[in-house]
Amino acid sequence: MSENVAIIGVGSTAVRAVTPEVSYRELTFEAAQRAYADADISHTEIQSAVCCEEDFFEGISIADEYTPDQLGVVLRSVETVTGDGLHGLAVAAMQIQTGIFDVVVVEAHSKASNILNFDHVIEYALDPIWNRPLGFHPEFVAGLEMNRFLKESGASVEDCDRVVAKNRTNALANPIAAYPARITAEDVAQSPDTFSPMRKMHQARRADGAVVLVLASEERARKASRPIWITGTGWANDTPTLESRPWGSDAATRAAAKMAFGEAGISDPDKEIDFFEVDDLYAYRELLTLASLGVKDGAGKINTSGGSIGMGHTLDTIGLYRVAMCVEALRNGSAGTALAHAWRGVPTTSAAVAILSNNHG
Amino acid sequence: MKPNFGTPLSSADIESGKVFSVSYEPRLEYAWDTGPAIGRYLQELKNGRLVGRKCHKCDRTFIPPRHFCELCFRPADEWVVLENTGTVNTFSICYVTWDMKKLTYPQIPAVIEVDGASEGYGILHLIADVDPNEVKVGMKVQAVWKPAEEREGSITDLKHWSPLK
Amino acid sequence: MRIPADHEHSAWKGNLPFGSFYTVGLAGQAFFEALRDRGEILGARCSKCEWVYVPAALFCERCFAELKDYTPVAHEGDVVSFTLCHLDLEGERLDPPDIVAIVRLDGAQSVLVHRGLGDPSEWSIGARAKVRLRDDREGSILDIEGFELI
Amino acid sequence: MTKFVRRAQETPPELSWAAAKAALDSAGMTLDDIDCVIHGTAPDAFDGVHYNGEYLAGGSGAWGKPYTRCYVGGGTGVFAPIHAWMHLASGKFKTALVVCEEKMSSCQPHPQGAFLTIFDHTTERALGPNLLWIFALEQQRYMAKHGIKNEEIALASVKNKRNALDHPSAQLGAELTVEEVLASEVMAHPVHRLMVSPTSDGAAACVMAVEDVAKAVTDKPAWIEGVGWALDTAFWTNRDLYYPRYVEKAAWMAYKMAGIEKPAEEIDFAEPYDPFAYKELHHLEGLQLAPKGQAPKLLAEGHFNRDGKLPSVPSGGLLGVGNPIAAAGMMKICELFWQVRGEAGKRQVKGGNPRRGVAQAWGDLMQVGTVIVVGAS
Repeated sequence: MSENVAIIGVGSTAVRAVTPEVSYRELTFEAAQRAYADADISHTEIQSAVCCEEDFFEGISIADEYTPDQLGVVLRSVETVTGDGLHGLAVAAMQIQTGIFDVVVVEAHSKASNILNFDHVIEYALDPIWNRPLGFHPEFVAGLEMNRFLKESGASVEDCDRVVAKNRTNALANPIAAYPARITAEDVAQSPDTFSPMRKMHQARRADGAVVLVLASEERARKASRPIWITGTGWANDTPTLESRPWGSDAATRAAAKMAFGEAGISDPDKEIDFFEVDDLYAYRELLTLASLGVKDGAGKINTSGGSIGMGHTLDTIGLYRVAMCVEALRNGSAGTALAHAWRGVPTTSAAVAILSNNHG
Repeated sequence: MKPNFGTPLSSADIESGKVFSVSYEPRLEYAWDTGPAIGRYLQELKNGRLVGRKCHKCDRTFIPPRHFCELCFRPADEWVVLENTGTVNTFSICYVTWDMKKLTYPQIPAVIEVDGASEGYGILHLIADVDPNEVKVGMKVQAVWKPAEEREGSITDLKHWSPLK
Repeated sequence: MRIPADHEHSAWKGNLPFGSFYTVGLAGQAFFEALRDRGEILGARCSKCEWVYVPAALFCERCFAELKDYTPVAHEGDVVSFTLCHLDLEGERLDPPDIVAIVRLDGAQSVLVHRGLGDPSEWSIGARAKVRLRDDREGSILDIEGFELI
Repeated sequence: MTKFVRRAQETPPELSWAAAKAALDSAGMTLDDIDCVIHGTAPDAFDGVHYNGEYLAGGSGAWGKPYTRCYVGGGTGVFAPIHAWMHLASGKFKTALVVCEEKMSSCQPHPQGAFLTIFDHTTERALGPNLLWIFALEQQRYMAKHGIKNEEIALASVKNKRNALDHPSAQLGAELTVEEVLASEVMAHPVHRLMVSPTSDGAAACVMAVEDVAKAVTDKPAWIEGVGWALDTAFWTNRDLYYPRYVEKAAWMAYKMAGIEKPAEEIDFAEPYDPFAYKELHHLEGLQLAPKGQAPKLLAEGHFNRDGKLPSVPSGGLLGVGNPIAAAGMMKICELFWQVRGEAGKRQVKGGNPRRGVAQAWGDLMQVGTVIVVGAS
């Protein structure tokens, strides 16, 4: 990167299936207060904010209206990106690299529990002319991709069962995870078919939560107690159409990884990265993501937090929870270089990657 | 720079079936958690009174109430029961509904600065029981509530505002 | 509507009360005219990218050329993938499940998404399938009834 | 740009492509030359697709490329190139394709109905608010504070609709009088029908590049000299609506970057956001191009005419060209580009040689200001 950027503060709420005691405002306020305390900054020092959200997840048109107050950034530069939090992280880092800001925050939250008919919202994302009139449950898209991926890769449904057992079990050690469970692959194999070959337990369950990150320029980060450096970011889209995508591979993640690895100077992720927090909205996606990242030996390094299957599917906050888990591992010494990855879910082909490290350059 | 696209269609193009189309009714339904501040606000509307929150640090009393002060960025300190009266900050006389249907009798939306809140702090609401031509910026108004048994914890429990008598 | 969640917490219930009306676009218009009037599945060829889009598209996503070479593709092709949908849009279980298939029609590079017809247990990736059309076509993707295995 | 029309036959991705392709052609570039893609559109209620940014990716040229969709409500059209500027000024990319699209006609029963859902779901929507309310409330406050008459405001409609007669994409160019504007029906007092921009379908796009690429592609690039944006509190009923302080904040951010100290003297022409007639005047004041409350007087004196000292909305604006929200903001950026290159034809200001122009958009709950200063080579 042309100018080094660090994460100097992380704040998150616990991930929970429901959060009836708070609105999105108080939920985000909690994450922001934690982040600013972690960074040891006042809200007055923040020059800009990047928020990540979608109108129909919020139930608000032009939902960016309601972003500044709970971040303490009234009358400052605030923008909204309809992307995962990792897209927001990349945008915030670029803002700092332009030289106009020293301190920028990134925010995303999920009040998934407030959406009464989530499947209808996702249905509304299907192409209105070609796909939506067919009237299927929209997650057929994941079923198609899983089936094709298994065929091309040689991975099995049992491999996917094992991903679920691993991530749910990993979540037992994560105090902010919503869905920890002591289960085995055999338990997963018993769960009902949904979008065959997919089973119900292969799908991450939705949850509420908020994350705020404080990013700073190198000069400002040097004054912070525990900066974690963003050594590479990458993001990319494949075609939005169902008709023209490859189906058995994830071109968006491959392109995003290539960009991030290039920036971070990584040529062999197996050797150079020791901690991976990657997309697992569906169990097969963890396997597909690792293949797309070029990771061959992931034993003990993949989604030790529990991933989205163990922690919860927090809409566009997924990527920021991945980053929060990476930062924790880097700070406590259990990792030297970490990778966070997110995919935005069906029917999108939108992926982002960030490489984080205790050191830079 | 003569544009090549942006092909205009008339209603006849659609109605005659000349141009193919698809209609769809999305189901986008929510139950938004109110949280402590707006939850209490609604509950007090059911009780027939307006409440605000006060931040001791900046000494502001704000309505709609928030759990935290967005300027000091700290939890707000106390609830304040506001007056039943206020001042018209600005208003309109509107002849169409939200979906552009014509109204025979216009609505009078307004920002009402509520007495007891900090100066200039108001809420969006409606003015009624008045000749629209009589409404002025700066006019004093009072809240007119629905009967207690009809109130349900909604901003419409406050029926409207009318000139202070 | 305010709904008390329990004695202390409440939620406000509401919806986004609008509908949507979509024109099918310039390429869609050509596609549906061919489908309705001639029973053809229209593709659009990008000669530079050697890629035939089905359904026909106005532009090539890869090189951004305007596509003007519209030609029908075959009604038969390979099953690229399929899934059995055990849930409907309301989350209710379906028995038998819906079959959703993507089929690469001969002559096309992209796939067509539609309902799979017949016995779910007979479907497999790599099988051959063909389009079944409705007789009463009106210019919609539903003018195609689905794919049947050959 | 596409034409701006009431209802377009093209789908949203087709409109996006049409504008993006025209922008690439005008730069003599192809998709292979583009490093990253930015889309601006808001809200999703218009195109009628959830994850609308994803839906529009292919039509925007994002296949296989880094792509984000940004939005700040109505401010999006001028913000999208700011978002693109970050991509380039960070050193990360050399070229960006910026596309803005809106197809409002998809929204039923009336596009304006979508605006109910911009209001607070719990404390405001039950009152049945519409977009006219907030404009009328703001205009009333502006008029009351300064003692401005509606005749003075109607003149902005007359000027912009007349200017739009010379714009090839325009939906509503017209030769009108102040009397005709005030004789049009009252929608929401003090707002009359001819003071309101139409709902529209359309798209607009531009290509941005870092200095060395720009100089290689053209001998007269339009330079981005300054950018600024600011978002005010969502609690809009706690603010005095008579003055857009968020526009002032955004403007000074952009002016400082551009080295401008006396904007009214150093800027040659302006494209302030004009979805309603008074907004142009309101925004000229926020942009520091007229003293508070003085924009109506300067308008009446001809100051903001195409041949005036500081031409404002020479394009014809949202009132005349049309208002496919984000695309309308981008249309203003296109106008800056054509004006500083001396390519604006009959719309040209300053004898074809303006040194520098400013474009601005506004949005959300009367809350956001987005500002770009563009200079000639």
